[in-house]
Amino acid sequence: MLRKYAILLGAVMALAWSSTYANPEDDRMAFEKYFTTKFPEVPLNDFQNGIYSVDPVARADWEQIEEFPPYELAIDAGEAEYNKPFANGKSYSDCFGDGAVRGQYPYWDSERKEVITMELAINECRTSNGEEPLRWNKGKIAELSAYMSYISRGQTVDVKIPEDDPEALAAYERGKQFYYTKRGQLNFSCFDCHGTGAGKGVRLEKLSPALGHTTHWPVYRSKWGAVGTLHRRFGGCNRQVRAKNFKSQGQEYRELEYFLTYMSNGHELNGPGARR
Amino acid sequence: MAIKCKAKMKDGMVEVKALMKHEMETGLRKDSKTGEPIPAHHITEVVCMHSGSELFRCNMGPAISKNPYLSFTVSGPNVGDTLQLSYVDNMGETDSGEAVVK
Amino acid sequence: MIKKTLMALSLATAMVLGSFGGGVAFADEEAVNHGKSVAFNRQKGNCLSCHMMDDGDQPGSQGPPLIAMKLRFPDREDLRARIYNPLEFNPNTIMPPFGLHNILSDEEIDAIVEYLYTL
Amino acid sequence: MKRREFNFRLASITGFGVGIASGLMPISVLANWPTAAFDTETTEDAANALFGESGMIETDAITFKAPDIAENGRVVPVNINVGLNNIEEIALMVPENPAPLVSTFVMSNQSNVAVGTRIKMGKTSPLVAVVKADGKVYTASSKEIKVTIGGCGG
Repeated sequence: MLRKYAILLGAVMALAWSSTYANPEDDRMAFEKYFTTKFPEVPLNDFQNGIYSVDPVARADWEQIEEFPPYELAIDAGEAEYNKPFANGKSYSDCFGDGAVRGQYPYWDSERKEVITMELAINECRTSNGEEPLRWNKGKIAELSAYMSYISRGQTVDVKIPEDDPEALAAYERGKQFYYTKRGQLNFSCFDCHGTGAGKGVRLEKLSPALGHTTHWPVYRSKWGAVGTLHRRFGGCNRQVRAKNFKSQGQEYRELEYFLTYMSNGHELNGPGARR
Repeated sequence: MAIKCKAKMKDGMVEVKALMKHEMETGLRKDSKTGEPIPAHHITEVVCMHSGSELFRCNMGPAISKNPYLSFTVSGPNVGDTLQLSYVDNMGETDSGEAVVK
Repeated sequence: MIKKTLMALSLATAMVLGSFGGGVAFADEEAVNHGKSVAFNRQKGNCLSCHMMDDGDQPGSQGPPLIAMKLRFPDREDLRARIYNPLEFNPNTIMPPFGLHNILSDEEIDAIVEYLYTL
Repeated sequence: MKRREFNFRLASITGFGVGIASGLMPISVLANWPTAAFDTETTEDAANALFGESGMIETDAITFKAPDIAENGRVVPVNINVGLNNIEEIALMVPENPAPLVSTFVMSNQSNVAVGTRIKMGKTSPLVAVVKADGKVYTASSKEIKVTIGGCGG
């Protein structure tokens, strides 16, 4: 009961925040300004390197890893999978052309009235060609995503919220509300850790700033020993704050991805990434 | 799955970098469900061959990270030469890969 | 799974201790040691995650260092309330509401206060 | 320790079988893995098992590149530069690991080499390198690498 009260309180605060800003572009500029003010020494285009933009010690470690990053094995595996024909003779290229499409996702589908992520599109490509869908968080889907992100490097994040469809804005707003709502037994919002707490340590681990957070997915995490998707990470964060986890590629996380990726509009795609 | 390797001539030495897919299980962990110890499973030896003879070898213990990375510099090979890398693990599984010196 | 069991266990412990009310009296030193162990335990207070305190290894920097606590919080109940539900003092704080959300039991929070007063 | 020896013997046998069957594996892969050295609990014992007990010479010709703070103890990038002549073997050790010997790099009479890998570290520790070069055994250690304790209690 008390917990519900606290969650409600958080939701009210999130709403208070959202009413402060009138539209997504104002939100984005305020979001960007928050981080550029907090970390004035960090060049804007370095935020896409996540924690390494603000933690020189961790950056040295990461740069050594990047000399031959562990995700290269996943890119190769993803490429092989991408070029393997389906049973019906078609392949991923019938859905995605050359596959360099990361910059087109996530997008709002005005007919289906939902956010379409790249991983969702990968599985829909499979099922529409008579193949079994892949599991969402790791394995083949993360490898395909790693390959497609790799060949999409250099594209610019450009999430659109169609002005002629108020439901797109509503989806964005729900994602935003999710982002600022305190949740779980530990009562953290996404922004508590990756906004307010960004750059400061939990023990000696610095928390990454949220600006540029979506540019480098999927990520090979040393903790996972493999590449995993953005929604896998969302789930991990939610578990760490001892909150209810939502289904990967369910409405909640897709709308969260929609909001969070919009916040990084203008940043360069540089996935896949390597993280601790 | 092959060993992914790159070889580059730099200041008269050949710099070789390799990435291998392997669990590198230490033998010290327990299965979280059954509580049974997970047997050690790790690469023991990586060998780099050049023109039929051994150029470099790495003996690995279980403290090498999952999906091992290995880099080394050696003199001998020339630009255009092919280097062969192969590993064997403690279960007898092997893998190999090649790199042309650039 | 283990985590859930642990949580259930700690909740159960909290309930049992709670039901005995104030009947459990610790010697001061015992309470201080207990408080320290709860504060340092990663599954419990995990205070070192955010606060520099005492001889704790690798402290975080999210919150202020915990020093001179008696001087800063002369009112014991006030300090206790700030651990029980810090949102009461600052609705935007990132400090978890340890009592309100049953992260720690009443008895554990008392022990932490006891310990904090030695810092 | 027994189990590891058993595993290794098993590996030698099956490894041989696979190698012959597939015809892919160079014969030299089958040379002896230094089991005894990998089973020791101190850096000194590991060094003795590898290079004999003739004593070690401290040197500053061995340098390390490794993080001050390891982001994740599962994957700590380590590079060692050895500015000596006629290097035969470089051993990398983490004194605070349960079994300190991590790996050895074997070559024949190379000079001024660099080797690198990524290693597991159980806790904060320096690195130690022991190098056999020109018939002598040299050693050096790095500064301490802090292994972070996870922040989120979860």
